[in-house]
Amino acid sequence: MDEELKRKIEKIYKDTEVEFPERNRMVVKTKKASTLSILEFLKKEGFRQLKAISCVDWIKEGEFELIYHLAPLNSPLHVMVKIRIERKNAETETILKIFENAKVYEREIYELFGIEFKGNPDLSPLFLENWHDLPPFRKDFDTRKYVKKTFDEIPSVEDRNERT
Amino acid sequence: MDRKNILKWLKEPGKMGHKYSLWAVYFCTGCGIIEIPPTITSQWDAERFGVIPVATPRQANLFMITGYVSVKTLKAIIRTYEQMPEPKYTVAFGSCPINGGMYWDSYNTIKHIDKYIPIDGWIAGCMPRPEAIFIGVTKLWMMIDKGAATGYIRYRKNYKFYRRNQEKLFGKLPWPPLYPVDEKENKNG
Amino acid sequence: MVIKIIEFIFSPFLAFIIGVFFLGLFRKIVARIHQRYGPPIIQPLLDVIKLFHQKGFSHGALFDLGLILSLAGSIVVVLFIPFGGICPLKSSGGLLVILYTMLFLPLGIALSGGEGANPNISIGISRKLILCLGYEVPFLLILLSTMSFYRTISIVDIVNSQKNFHWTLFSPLFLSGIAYFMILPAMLGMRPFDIVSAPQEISSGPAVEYGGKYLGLFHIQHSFSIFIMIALFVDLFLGGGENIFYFFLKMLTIFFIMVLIHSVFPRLRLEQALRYLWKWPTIFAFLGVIISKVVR
Amino acid sequence: MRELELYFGPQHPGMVGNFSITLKVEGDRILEAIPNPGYLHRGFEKLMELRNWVQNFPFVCRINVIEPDSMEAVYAMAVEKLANIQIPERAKYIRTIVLELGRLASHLFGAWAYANMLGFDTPAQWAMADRDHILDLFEELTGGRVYHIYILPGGVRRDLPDGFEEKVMHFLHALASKLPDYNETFFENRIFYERAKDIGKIKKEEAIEWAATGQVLRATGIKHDIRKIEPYFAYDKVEFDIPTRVDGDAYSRILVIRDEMLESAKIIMQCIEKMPEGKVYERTPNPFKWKIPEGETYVRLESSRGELGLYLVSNGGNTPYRVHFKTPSFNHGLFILPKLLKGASIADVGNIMISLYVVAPEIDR
Repeated sequence: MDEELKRKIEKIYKDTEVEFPERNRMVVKTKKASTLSILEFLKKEGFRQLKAISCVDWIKEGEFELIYHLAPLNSPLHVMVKIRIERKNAETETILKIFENAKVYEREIYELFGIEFKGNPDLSPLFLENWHDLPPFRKDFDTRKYVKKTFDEIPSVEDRNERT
Repeated sequence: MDRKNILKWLKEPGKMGHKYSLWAVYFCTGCGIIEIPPTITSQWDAERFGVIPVATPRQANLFMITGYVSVKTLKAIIRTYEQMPEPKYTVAFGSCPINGGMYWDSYNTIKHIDKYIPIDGWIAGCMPRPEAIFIGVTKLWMMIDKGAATGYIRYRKNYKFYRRNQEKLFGKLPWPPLYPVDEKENKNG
Repeated sequence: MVIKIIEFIFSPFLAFIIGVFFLGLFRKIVARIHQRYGPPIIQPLLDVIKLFHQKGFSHGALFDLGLILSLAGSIVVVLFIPFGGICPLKSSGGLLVILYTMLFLPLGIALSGGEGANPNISIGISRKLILCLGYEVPFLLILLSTMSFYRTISIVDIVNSQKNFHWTLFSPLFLSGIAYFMILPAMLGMRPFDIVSAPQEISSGPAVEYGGKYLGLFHIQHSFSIFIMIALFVDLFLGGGENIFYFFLKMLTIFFIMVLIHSVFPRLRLEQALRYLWKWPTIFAFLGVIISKVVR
Repeated sequence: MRELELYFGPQHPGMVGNFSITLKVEGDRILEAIPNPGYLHRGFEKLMELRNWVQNFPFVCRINVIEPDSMEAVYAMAVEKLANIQIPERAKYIRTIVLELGRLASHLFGAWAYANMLGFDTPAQWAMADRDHILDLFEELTGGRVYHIYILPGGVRRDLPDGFEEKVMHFLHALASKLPDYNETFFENRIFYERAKDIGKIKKEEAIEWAATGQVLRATGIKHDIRKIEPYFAYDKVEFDIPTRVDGDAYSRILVIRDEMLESAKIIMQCIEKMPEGKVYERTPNPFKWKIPEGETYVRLESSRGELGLYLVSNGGNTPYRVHFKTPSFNHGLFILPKLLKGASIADVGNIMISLYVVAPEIDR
């Protein structure tokens, strides 16, 4: 079933490469422009559940990599659609129209990586409390330096009155 | 366990009352909460020592900080602590409230909880077992007896420093200070 | 005259002792059903002692007055209810006066709760008043049936006319006795009707803002209300014993059955509780009224 | 009617982990529910990038407090796939037993949380007491009550202590004998049926569209279980079936959990019989110098709350380059819960939340 799916995708979308890194896993590398159409196509092919959206920060190549995990209901095949975005002002189209439950994943990635999802109505902060620093999951944010700067500066409360 | 010692009840009913009816706020602040249900249910049963979870901070006099504290939870902890009526005791579970524990390099967890609110008792263990919780409760009894469980008095005396630490972390706090803080001394404090 | 004064002082004190003993027994029996030891019987007393040594927060004069009003109302009702031969205010009015002063309990809490700013309180109070509405309808019909059956409104006459074992429960009025038994959990605020102080839904409803001595007064008022509801049932339907010991024995059995019901059921939602209260208990109470008219 | 803003906040009795929902309430109806997570966020995926492969094991089981074994197992599977280590046969069976015991403990904890939220103390206390027997078994096997750090890359840390199988069988028979009175008091209780029927109803298409997994999906009639679709460890060598219900409301979800408990007991018994002899641990290189070849993998397993996935990327270094956990409660709690709460009554907020088995530490990681 996977081979004829691979031929079908490569016939329709020219700029994608499809590989099978391991049993039951299919990777579709594609450009940012054709993500919506590929996801639409895969959804019709039976991959009806968007399991998750992961994001990897390749700081050396200066790119973010977004991975859309799709899975059907009754077959072990698991599809990972990968796109690359450059790191500077990273932004991409939202996929709310195809998978409504992407709203929550996009909100998390916006907060932790700083990728702007155009079209997502609700990108308000999710986990962090009035955060003014770099998005924390980026490779160039050093959490140990941040800890020294914020938490270790606060002096402990010496009990000046009675030295017990 | 001098619960049946009538003489002590007549001499100092307040102290004995607080010892044998510790009502804990039902607030799971961290991962230690997984050991609270077994402690309050039939296998370990904390109710025979008079420790029951109550719904609101107003009714409670024991505050158990179970496990690590994240920045957002600290705001809720400070509000809950300040709403509790006066003789109140706090017990911190595990190594994370002491010095950040396993999450020492995490950007979102508090490293030393006693910089922000006073803590009376510490229970060691990366999630203390129910027996350790009972030992912590009995140690708290002894401290109440000796009058050493004075976290709330320290909070009232050094409120200026606690409030300054809290504001250093959160910036302007939305709720008014619990005790009057004279602004001028706070400037150069 | 001296006995009267002793009765005046002694009966609320005795009611408080029995109420607190019931609360302690309640926690012990529930613990044993949960297969654990549970606190000592006197634990509620220790809690009240502790609560009076805690500095509570007051939200204005009305906040305190409402609570005191509710406590005073429950003490006054205790004076009217005969138990085991002692009834301080025997001659001045019977069931009707009990009915009025019993309304002070929920209204006092509602008055004092109104001051607290916590939204949980307003939801809790609306639940409490709706639940009171729920069980007042069958309760009035039951009192109507007993009054018309015995042709008197004085509760002492009802108790005296039930001498040597022909209790109203075995008389043709047993339907309204069953109806009273069905609404008793709602009146005591025990499960499946503890919608008012549901800790998991509205974090203990009207008692959210009570701390320290206010909570102590609330617990005392709760113990008085438990005593009143069960004592009224025993007086009307089980012939209210010759001396205090028989009376206490009957109350204990009723309370024990209530605790068993409490520990076996989860909590109903408010509309489900009302649907239940206005269905079977009201039908039985209504039949009771008809029977009391037909039989006499 | 005046519109009220109510906080089903972090400080709430009966709440599993702290997770706050702001409810816009009118009278008894909820107009809108906005979940507000983040109270337990420790930035696990950031911290795991600073620790080497084996150092992450005591770290990774602390993500989810209620079922730490599933976290360890999914991380071990990913590391073994990247470093292509084949674990011995006996270790597969032991891992299956540990996972199923963890599932039983997690379901009993769920039963406590659900019964406690409905104010139903008796079965809640019994369920928690039975769960404690499982923790004693774990303590004997791994030394820790809740966090076991027992599943390591290359197998399991140590073999079963002698006499362990009899203790497990004894516990399973004791639990099986208790199930009838759980049924009478809890699952088939008349008022519990009234309270849980038609609450938080999800249709079949909605469940698929919203990417629901685990018992939320199975309660709507779809036989979806990762243990059957993509069997791992020893799940292909044991027979068990997947319980499903049809009408997808809170009551059928709890019934699916009840039947799953029976299935887990069956699996454990079969594993104990079929377990071969042999070593339990495949030697792995020195943790400080262990460099896993470059690559990426997505592994998944069926945890007690739904499908738990892990996307692991390694750039050939000593520490993982990127770790991303796909936890079931993230989707159930932040996306499905507000949809179900709209229009529900205040009394059912906890009811719906715990029937979806939303666990706060899993959402924030």
